[in-house]
Amino acid sequence: MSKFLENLGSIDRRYIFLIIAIVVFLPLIFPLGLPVEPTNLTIDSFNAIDKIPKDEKVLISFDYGPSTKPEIHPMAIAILRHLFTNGNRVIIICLWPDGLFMARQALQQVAVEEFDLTYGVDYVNLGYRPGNEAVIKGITRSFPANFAVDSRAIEIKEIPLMNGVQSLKDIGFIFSLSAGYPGSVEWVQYASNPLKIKTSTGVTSIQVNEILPYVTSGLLQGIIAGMPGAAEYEQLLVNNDIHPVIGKAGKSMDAQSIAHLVIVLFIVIGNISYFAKRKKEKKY
Amino acid sequence: MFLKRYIPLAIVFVVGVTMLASWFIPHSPFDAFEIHATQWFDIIASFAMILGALNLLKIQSSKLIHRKRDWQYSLAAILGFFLTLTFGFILKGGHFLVLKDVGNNPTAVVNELSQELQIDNKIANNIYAIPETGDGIKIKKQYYTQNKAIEFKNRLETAGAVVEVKEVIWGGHLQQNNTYFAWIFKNVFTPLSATMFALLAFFVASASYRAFKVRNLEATILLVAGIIIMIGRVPLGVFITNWIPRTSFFSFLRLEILQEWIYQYPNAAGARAIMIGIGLGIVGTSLRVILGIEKSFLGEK
Amino acid sequence: MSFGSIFGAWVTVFLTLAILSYLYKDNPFYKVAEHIYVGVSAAYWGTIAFWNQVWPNLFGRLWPHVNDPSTLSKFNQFWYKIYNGLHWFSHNVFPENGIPGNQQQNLWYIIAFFFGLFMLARLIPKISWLGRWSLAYVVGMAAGLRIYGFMSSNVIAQIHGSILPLWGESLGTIINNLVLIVGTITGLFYFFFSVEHKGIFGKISRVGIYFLMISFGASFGFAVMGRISLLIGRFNKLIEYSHKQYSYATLILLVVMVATLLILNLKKTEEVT
Amino acid sequence: MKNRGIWLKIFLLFILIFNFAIGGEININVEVDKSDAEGQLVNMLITGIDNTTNFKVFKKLGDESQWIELKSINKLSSKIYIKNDILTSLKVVTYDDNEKIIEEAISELFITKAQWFNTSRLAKFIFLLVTSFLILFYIEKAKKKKEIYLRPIAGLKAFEEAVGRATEMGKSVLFVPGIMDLDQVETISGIIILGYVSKMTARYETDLNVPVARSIVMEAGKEIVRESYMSEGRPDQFNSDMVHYLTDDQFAYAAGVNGIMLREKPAAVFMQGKFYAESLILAETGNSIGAIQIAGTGSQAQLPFFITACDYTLIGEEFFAASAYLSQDPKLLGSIKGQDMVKAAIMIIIVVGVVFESFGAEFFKKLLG
Repeated sequence: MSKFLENLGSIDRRYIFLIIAIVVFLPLIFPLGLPVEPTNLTIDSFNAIDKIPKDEKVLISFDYGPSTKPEIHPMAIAILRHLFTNGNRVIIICLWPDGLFMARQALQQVAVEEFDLTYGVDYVNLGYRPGNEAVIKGITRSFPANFAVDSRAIEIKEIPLMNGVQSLKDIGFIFSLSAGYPGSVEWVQYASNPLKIKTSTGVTSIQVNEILPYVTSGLLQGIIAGMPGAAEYEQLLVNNDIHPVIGKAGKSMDAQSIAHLVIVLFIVIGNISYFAKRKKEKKY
Repeated sequence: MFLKRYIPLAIVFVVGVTMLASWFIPHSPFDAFEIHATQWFDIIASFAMILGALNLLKIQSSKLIHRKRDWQYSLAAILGFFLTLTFGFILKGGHFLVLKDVGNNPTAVVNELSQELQIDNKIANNIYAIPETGDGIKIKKQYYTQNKAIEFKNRLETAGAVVEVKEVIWGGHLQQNNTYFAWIFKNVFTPLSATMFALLAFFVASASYRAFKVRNLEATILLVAGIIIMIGRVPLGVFITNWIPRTSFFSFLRLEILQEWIYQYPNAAGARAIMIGIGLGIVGTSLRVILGIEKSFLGEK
Repeated sequence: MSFGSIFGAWVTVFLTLAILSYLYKDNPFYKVAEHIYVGVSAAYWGTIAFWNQVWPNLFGRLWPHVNDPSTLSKFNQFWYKIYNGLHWFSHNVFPENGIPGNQQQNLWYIIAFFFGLFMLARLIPKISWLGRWSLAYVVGMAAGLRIYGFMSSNVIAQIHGSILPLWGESLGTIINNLVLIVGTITGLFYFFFSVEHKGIFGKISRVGIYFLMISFGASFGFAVMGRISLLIGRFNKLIEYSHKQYSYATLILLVVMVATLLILNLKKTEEVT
Repeated sequence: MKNRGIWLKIFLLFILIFNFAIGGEININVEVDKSDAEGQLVNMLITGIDNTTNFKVFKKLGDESQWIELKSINKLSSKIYIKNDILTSLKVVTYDDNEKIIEEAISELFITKAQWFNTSRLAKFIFLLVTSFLILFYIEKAKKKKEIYLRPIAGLKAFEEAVGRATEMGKSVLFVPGIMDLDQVETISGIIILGYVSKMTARYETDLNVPVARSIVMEAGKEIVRESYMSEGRPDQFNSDMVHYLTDDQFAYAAGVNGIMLREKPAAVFMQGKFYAESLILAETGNSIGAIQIAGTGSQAQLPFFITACDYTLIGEEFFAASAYLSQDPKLLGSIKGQDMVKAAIMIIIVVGVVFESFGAEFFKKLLG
């Protein structure tokens, strides 16, 4: 037995590579749907969005770029699916220049291909405006002053969804997809807190600690925290049969979870064989 | 002797002191020192690249000429080098069309256009309203070869439009898509660097398998901290210690909370000590270099 | 799906699998990919360095574009004659009447030009010592530039961050602050060089090492998730290119390459036995 | 400097109350903020209105004609950045709800001048002076008193052993001076360490292979290796292609060095310099060919990977102290002792700071900015 344990200690590293390759590759094709245990932060965010009345308009702000896409984009897809299933109408703005491309991709996938909605009636993309928090402060007073035209250079007046929306006061719910500055902190400080608008946010995992105080003080309804949060939200969509299958974050989290577990197993095996060898040396 | 030894040391001292002073003197010309100094460095580095390229070609071609082991691959390196250089300086691609006038049948022009590229209502109504005098609107489709662009031009002209073929200007061709240089970036350069980066996933596993051993107390601390963080950051970790209620006093023992605490306090403390050490090391080395105490890199004699 | 992108997909898949084959062992596919990568990237960064640095910042500042050369000052008339020589040399690189882009003329950059030429002087053994002047500039600039940055962000900011109250806060915060302060100070003790780590001094620096080890273990564990997602990204790309529209690039290339490696392996064992 | 600020505030407060009391018409005061480091900051105060009325602030540069609106100003008293050496004036205009102008006020002309010393960086300036003084003081002291004790560093002791092992096995020594250019202090330190290692390979007549990722580093590397072989009396052993350029690209360089390791199978691998994510690729490949690996870097993020994958690692400051250890040059040893004294001073500052902070005296922490 101890012979077997010792050889275990000096496995050829290529078997480790093979196992890692399999463990990461398989869940991408056949998602195992490992039991993702949604945590409270994600549940609060899910319930807040689920309870938005049908006629309320929802503002989503795309404040991230390609480098943080793996963590944040799955959240954008998930909440768009959730809102469109509930029949809510969505107004999108971007405080990051790259956010515009992220918004276009998400709308193309969900609004056009999955739900086949009509632009200008069910959803509108007002595009990117420079100025960071100055833009938020601007739309608390007036939308037309800051977004005269949408991302397709169409006058706001001609967009049916936008008439009746003079300023942020006419918006029922705000969701900020945020990878840093400007992001959810600025949305809470300049919009949701002064105007008392229900708000939730999706952030990269590094920012969670910075945003947590806003949840405990009731200014934010839950947080979707990094890729794990996105996977939990996708799981909630499946549990409430809003969407049949888990999304990209869920599949990636499957691969991450198993890979991490396998690496820890390697460490444990390595130590067991290390002790077997040391016990044998002590004998001689 | 004077030229080889003392002038270089004088240059190091003068440049070092003025650069250091520029941090404390906002008055011009010191405020612009940092920008110009780094751009001077970039220019020197770019000139030096010629030496690097010549050295690379010399070694690869000597392997090729003397048929040393693996000479065939040196051929691949040299070909790759000169191919990229031609795309950088000689062969550009990136041809595109500028629509000057729509002529009397705009709908024919628009549906001709829509076969070639995706048209949405914004571009459509721009086409209808082309100003006579302006230099027309650029059609957002670029072609590698000129005759491909001319083919599309002829089809548009039969539909009555006035079209001009243009090329991306030199220097701008690095970022534009459908230039040969951009093709090399997208299909050769990006996959190679992304895959090399991805190798780390395998090496992280093999390194932790080999190194995380309970050899002594220090190695054990390394191992325990690593495992707690690894497991605590995946849903599995939350799953394992979910039985500890969040509200109880022991909630900090929940893996996802414990890993956050370890990362924010003991890890931050250790990292801070290392940072201060590195900071002093760099300040010390820089002072020794400026004051000429450390001068071996300039050659003793 | 245009030919350019299908061919591009096949090249991408081949190079991705060639690099991954290195994990098995050194083999012709990896050698080809490695050499192509070295050759292409050397010329790639060389081109970028020229068009993004030398062209706009050096030539652009020495000979900025002038719409009407006749309005130039006397000196500049002569100065732009040199430029016409360069223009004759290559129209692509040196277009008519100066380099486009709105740089102002800044003749101080002639010094940078000479430092660059001194670097090239390394090619001629007799005057290769001139290269030392450029090296001296670079080293002097590096030393002077980095002192301030590292002193303020690495040293002073960290001292500022370590000054935390141990009184008048909640118990939890006090414990956390204590951990931060003790960890930083004992960690610094480890980096003491001129004192022998024995006795009380040895014990303190031992505690310091434990904090360093927690820091290394934690940041290693923290990085694992990031590294795994890189591999997820590559596998997603391979899956995407295995579809019909890319004529099954991944599947075909995978089979071909694995087969070749096996054959090579068999051939090698035959030679050996 | 400090107390003038207080007088200013009292004076402005007086104007505010006075205006408010009699409801006089609108007024805009501008005062260049002398304490600002770059000398570009002005303090603006609008009196005569409260912040419910909407107002806009405009700026006019000396010779230009039209006013430019300063969009981000929405408080009555705020700091504004004004370009240096240009005569400027500010205007405030108030509007009623349907955007009609009520009244206007223009400030007197002013000009901002860059200062000769950035006062906000005083603490850092003093710290730099103290550090330099301590280091120079101990260098002078070291010149007189010959031997200086420095605690042993395992990684540095292993240098000689690693080169020796490579010589016995008839294999080569691979030296990687990091992937960054000579504009990084870690690369300079890496090149200096290359100088000492090449002295050893000259002495033991071992093959030395130094692939580099930057051309300037190649030139500096050739220079220092040639000097080492000269000073060891082995000019015949030196061949300038020992130091050769691969590519500027981070991962292409890693791929190339992997290729060298797999085919040449060096017995000793030195990785001394600035590294990024490719550090683990090099270290794991080096381990797979069974070489002794000694890493040294100031790149904090890569230390965990070197610690786990290499036999020895010079951690941060140890890497920068390597040249003093390897040369035993009294001046360099003295400077390391000086750095230790700075560390001692830092510890005292932290402890004193914690005591003050615990008793609520925050001035000490503010001193450090």
